[in-house]
Amino acid sequence: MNYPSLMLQLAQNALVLLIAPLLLGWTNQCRAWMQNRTGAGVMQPYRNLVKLFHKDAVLAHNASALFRYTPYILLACMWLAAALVPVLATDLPLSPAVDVIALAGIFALARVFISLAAMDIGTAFGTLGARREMLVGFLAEPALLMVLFTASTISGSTSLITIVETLAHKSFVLYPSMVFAAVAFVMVMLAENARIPVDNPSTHLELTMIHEAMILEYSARHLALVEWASALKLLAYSTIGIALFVPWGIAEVGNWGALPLAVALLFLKLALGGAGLAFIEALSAKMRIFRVPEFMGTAFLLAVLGLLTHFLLEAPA
Amino acid sequence: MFASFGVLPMDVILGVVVFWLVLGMAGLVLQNSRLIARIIFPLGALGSLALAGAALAGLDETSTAILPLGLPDLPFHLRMDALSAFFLLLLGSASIGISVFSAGYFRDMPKASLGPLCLEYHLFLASMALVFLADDAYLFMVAWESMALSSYFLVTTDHDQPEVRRAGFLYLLIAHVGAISILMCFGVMQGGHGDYTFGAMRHAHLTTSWASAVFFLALFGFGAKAGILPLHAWLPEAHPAAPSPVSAMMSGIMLKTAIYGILRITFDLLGMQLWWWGVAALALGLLTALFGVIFAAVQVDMKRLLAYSSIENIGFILTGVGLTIIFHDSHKDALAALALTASLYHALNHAFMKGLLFLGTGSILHATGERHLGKFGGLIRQMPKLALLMLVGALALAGLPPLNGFVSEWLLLQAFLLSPGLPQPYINMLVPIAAAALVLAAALAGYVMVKFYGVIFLGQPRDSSLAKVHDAGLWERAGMLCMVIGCIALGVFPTFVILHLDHVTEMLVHHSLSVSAAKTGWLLLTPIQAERASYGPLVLLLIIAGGGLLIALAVKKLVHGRLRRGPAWDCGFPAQTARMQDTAEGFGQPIRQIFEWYMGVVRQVPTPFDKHPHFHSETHDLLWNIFYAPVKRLNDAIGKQLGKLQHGRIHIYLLYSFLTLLALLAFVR
Amino acid sequence: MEIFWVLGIPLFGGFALAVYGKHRHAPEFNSAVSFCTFTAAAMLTARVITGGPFSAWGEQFFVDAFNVFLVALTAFVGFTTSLFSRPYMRIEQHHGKLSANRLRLYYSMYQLFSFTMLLALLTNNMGILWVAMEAATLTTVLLVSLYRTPASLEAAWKYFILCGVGIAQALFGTILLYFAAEKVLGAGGTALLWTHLNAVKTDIEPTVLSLAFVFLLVGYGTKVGLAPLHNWLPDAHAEGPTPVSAVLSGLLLNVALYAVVRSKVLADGALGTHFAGDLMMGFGLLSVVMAAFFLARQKDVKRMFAYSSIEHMGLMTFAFGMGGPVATFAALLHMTVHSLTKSAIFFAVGHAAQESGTQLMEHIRGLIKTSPTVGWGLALGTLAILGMPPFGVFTSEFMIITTAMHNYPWSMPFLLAALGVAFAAIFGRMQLMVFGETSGRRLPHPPALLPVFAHLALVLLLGLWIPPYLAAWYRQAAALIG
Amino acid sequence: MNIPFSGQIINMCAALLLLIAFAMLSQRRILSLINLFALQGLILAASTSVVAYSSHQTHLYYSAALTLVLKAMILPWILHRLIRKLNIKWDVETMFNIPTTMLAGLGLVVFAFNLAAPVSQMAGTITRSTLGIAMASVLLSFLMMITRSKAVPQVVGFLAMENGLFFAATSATYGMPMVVELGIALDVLVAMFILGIFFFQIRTAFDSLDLHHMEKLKED
Repeated sequence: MNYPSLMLQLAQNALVLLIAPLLLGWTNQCRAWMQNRTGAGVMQPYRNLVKLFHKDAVLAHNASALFRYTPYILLACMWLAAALVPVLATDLPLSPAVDVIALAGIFALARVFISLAAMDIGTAFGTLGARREMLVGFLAEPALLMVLFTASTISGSTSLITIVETLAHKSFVLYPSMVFAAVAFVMVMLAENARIPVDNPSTHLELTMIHEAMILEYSARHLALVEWASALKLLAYSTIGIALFVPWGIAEVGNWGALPLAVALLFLKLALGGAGLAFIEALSAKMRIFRVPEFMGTAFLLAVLGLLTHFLLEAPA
Repeated sequence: MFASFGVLPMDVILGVVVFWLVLGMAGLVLQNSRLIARIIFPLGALGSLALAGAALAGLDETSTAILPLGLPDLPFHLRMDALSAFFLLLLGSASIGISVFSAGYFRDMPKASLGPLCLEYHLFLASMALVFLADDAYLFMVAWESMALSSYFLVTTDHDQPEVRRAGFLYLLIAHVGAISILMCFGVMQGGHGDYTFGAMRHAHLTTSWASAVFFLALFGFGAKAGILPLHAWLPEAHPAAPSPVSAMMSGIMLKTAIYGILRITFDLLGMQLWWWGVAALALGLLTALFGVIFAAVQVDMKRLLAYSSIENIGFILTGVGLTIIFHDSHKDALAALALTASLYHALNHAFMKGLLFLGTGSILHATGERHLGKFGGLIRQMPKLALLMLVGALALAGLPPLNGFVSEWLLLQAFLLSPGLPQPYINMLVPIAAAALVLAAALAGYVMVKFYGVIFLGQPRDSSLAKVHDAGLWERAGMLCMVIGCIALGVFPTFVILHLDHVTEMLVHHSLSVSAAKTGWLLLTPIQAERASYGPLVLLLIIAGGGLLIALAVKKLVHGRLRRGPAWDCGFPAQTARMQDTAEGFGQPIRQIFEWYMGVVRQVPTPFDKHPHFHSETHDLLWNIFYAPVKRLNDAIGKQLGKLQHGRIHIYLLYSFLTLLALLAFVR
Repeated sequence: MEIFWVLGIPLFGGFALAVYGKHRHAPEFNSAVSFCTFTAAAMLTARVITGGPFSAWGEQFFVDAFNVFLVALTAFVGFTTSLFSRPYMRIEQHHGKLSANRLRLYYSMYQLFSFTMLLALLTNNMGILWVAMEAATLTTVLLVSLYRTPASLEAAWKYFILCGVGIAQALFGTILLYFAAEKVLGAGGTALLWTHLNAVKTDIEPTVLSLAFVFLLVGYGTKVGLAPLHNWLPDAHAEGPTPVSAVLSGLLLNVALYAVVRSKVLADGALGTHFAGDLMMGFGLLSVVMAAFFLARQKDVKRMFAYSSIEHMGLMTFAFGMGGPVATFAALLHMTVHSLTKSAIFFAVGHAAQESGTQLMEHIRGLIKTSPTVGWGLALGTLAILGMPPFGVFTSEFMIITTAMHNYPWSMPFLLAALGVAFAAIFGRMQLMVFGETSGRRLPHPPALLPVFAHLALVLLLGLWIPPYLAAWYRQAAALIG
Repeated sequence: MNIPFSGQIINMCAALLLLIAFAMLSQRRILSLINLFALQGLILAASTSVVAYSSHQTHLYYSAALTLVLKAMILPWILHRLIRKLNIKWDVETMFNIPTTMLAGLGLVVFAFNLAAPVSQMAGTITRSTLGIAMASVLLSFLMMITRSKAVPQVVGFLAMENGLFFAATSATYGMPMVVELGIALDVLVAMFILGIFFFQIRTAFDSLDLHHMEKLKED
């Protein structure tokens, strides 16, 4: 790895950390508009973080070390995930350390930790949230992996860089399998980021909450870190989606000239993606918790179908 | 390393075997149980250490020996090649921790039962070592059955509980049926020369039909030991029944002897493999994995849960073996090597992860005397050290990076992903589905582990007696620490491990990953090529740790550190009792709801008018009714019919003899 | 000369004990006589090892590799059983089950019984063989009915009638044999001498000999306990005193099988076909299967192990029927280990039954608690008899199964199903008896466990290492039997 | 066909033996059963001595004498004493009715003759054709033991079977070697004594000699 690519890596690290709340705010704002509300503004997530960081932290009496350290681990995982997805340029020196499977693994790690932390206090809501989160997760993770596998069988590799390079810079081919994959990916993304129709981030009704139920006991800086982590998660998913389905415009190795364009394109794509997400949320209604497995199962099957279609239609003769 | 002293690894290993036997005998004669615990078991651990070292040294060489024992024309043949060396390494390295743990675990056991237990324990170790060393059918069977026998006696240590006796019975019965099938398998393989040395079997050329018979007999026979569907019935019974170190040894090491047997017969003794064997093994493995993990999710007994999870992991390993067979038959040796590496690696990992967790349950049992998950909760506060050690095991078993469980799953998935281009189109279709099933099982493992760890260690204590439990003792913690170190090391330095596994793959499928693994340095694991797939667990660990620290420091610097303690908020609900948390059943309930069709669920639901409403539900194994019950019924029916023949009337007995005589005379005539 | 001692000592002992059997040291005397017999047998063995086979007294007696190891085995087990019966019978007397008179009868009959068995083994004359077998039946009838309870009388009666009739068939077979042989050897003494018959067996008229073999097989087969002629066996084993069950299972069945095999050799020679072998395989397989399924239904512990004896005799018969060096070797080895193991089991079972005061298995519990040695003896013995390595029974079963697998694959399903069923049945019962909460009481006299563990140690040894000269015997005998 | 006079006598005896076997099979009264047994022994002795005379086998004289003493005198005498002591003079109950048994017996005879035909072809003795009859009488006494439901008749059947065997020995071959015959005779005698003891024990245990009482030991 050489000096500029290292710089690039650091730059992306900083960038994702900073713009994550922005994406969240933008998505919420779009949703507000579509629901004919004024909305709190794009910058609201930052304000929330600042507010939370200034509050006094309150811990339950029986909170254990696991509960206190989880937010840091969570944020670190999400940061790593978001930072290693090539969205600006494809020579991220650290990216080889984590391929798509490892990426899914990192998401799983974060999920397990937050669920454990949720169970730590031993409140009714905490365990409820943890159970539901794991329920969603154990169906979402395979679905995500199947989506990624479709891409990696196309590109014959599980490393994100190679995938992006194959999809973006090799001769342009239409992959029908990617259609299935895309649909499945969106469903997984909705579920994993606690969006409607699977979860509703802006409610604290016990019937509906999943993600919120888990973090009920967190306050102040810990809560801030958790929130930031989920924002990063949203960003990471969006960037993965970009890298898989609309990779065009990502700078190739050594081609530094393309970088500004790449940045511009990234913001455009994110904006569109956020808007699309908000659109879907605005259209659909929250579903009962036991519809969720069916929803996720559909996503899983779609992804597998995508993979099969690849073997049927696009298998290298 | 041994050669410099003029000692062959084989000699060291034989020495260790003898040493173990001597230790066992010493345990039988020693009078003081504290002495046995404090001296014999640590010595046994030293033996394991020596064994592991010798096996490591012996990985790259093949040595044979012949003992003047056994049948007159079939003395005991011993052979240590890469395969046996690898499994001996597994045995040695995993049993160190277990023996150290036992030193603490068995300390306050009455002499009357500890003496025999010590003998059986070391006999168990020795016979497993001999299973790996055996190079003729007779010694193999002797070692194999001695292993079953000693473990049976270990399982029935607290035999005054009926369910323990039942477990032991089921265990030894299934093991024996399996052994008979293995015996038949050897009977076929010697191909009519009456020579039962493995050397002869390697050169016997069987027709494809006989070879297939051998493979499936072996799959059945060893499957009975490994707990492959539908021969898994003994596993969830025997593991909870046994003392925890024994469960650790059985689940961590003994199940792998079955894998060893399958590999030995399929790749070493049989000169051939057919792709459809692989398909069969693959399908069986996946079914086993899914079955195991689904049932693990609904268990309420912590050791049963782990036992089912062992079934799942065996399923993983078998899947890898099946994939290896498919690839090897279609001459994709690089992929075969990859799949084989994955399954061997997983075998090694599972020995450490599952060993660790079973040992942990031992400590919990010691502290609380309870196995039912519904009685635990919040143990992390009373047993923080244990909780930390167990957290590593749980995360590893959940298959999370950067721990070891993830590495082998990663390798296996790589093998799946790189499979396209197999000659048989149907397998090409099958592979993605198989991969999907595998991933599903892996993801469910995470669910199971969260349930396991969360219900035991987190939350509020569900039982008042938990308030005054003590943390695990020093010896126990030391034993578990060995396992933890293993989990982390295996997870973070995969390249080194694979470099050693290469000897085995080289021997079995005549190809190894070393070339590709070594190229990009030990930091990155690249089984095929750097651009196809790469994984750097150490980097991952450093980034996560570094990122976490960075954030922590930043928060410390930029933000005030004010912290208050208060009651849990919980949406402002006033009363918080421990009974408001999920029970073990509750946590497994979604899984039970989703997969209800595949398990026999017996529910007892209260009606609205019940004075004391009581909900109870338990999950049964449908396969029992499908496979086992009919056999028993048939057996009883035949016995009943035959019993009628013998009703005590001497005239009828005379008539039998008379008719027999007449029949024979007529026959001669 | 050794032959004289081997036969004379027990005969003398029998009569002496008939007179002095009430003396308080009669048990010790009994053991002493058995010990002398054993030493004489050992000397005989030594002579055969050094000098090879020989015959004595106008060829009336003959010792070769086949019968010498059976003689040694019989003498040894006879000795250990006498050791066992010393405390056992004391306890029975203490429990008031036997009077001094009965004990006198027991001791003298015990010696005469071992005399008849040794005679049957050592004689060269098929007629004397028959006489000895009949005499063995008569002596054991008295032993089986020793308790004089209705059950024991019934058992003895059935034993007597069935075996008597069976043996009568064997006599007819012997007559036919003689009838066929005198054409070749001429009338008079030599026409029944096995060595001579063996020498000229190829010239003997086949049709007659096939008839003769059928009668001999049915006759002696009844005594071996081959299904469906086996019905006397479980009753006799269950109702007689335990030492008698031990020697019945351990020795008498062996001797009967020995007679069958001797006749098979002649039949094979005369017919030149595998006819005799096929018959024996059929009977053997049938016995194994039937016994296995009966095992699961037993309530009485001795009865169960009696069925297990039927199963194992069936296995040996099957192996002898298969023929060939390996199978015959295995069968001979199986004879040895089975009689050692089974008698050891009966020793343990005897004490177990005395401790819990019943032979019903559901009332025998937790032996390991009351007296660990008895418990472990029973557990290990049972596992050994079930063919668990590293015990010797597995060695022979290994050879038998693998040979059958390769020569007669069709027999595999039956054999394996039977073995599995037998394992499940016996093992399940054993577990309940040995483990769990105890129900037993201490014994008035210390139990005799030296025999149990001596036998088990030997069986273990044979599982791991067969002494070369023993292997050499087995090989010679296998060559002899073919 | 012209066979020597002695041969004719022997065939005559054989026919008589067969007749007696049938008579025993059909006999209901126990006393006459024992008398028939004694008669059987007598004829056996006679035929043996004729064989001895015709074939100049001196040792056959001894066995003839032995037979006469043992089977025609001692055993019947013991049996008589037994039934007097046990005072059992009742009629013999049979398991199946007599005609059926007779028919079965007839079948047996045919079977035995067929079986013995090829064998007796090669017999060098003048008494060749009698082997079939001997075999038939053995089988018939076997049948009798099966059909009788009391202890004593069963024993008589057992002894009759012994007689049949003996006849086979003398007729097919000129008798077994002497030592064997002595042994056999000894066994039979001892067996008889033991049976005698048994009758009393059974009688005391079950206060009857009916075998129906002895069906306790079975698989239930």
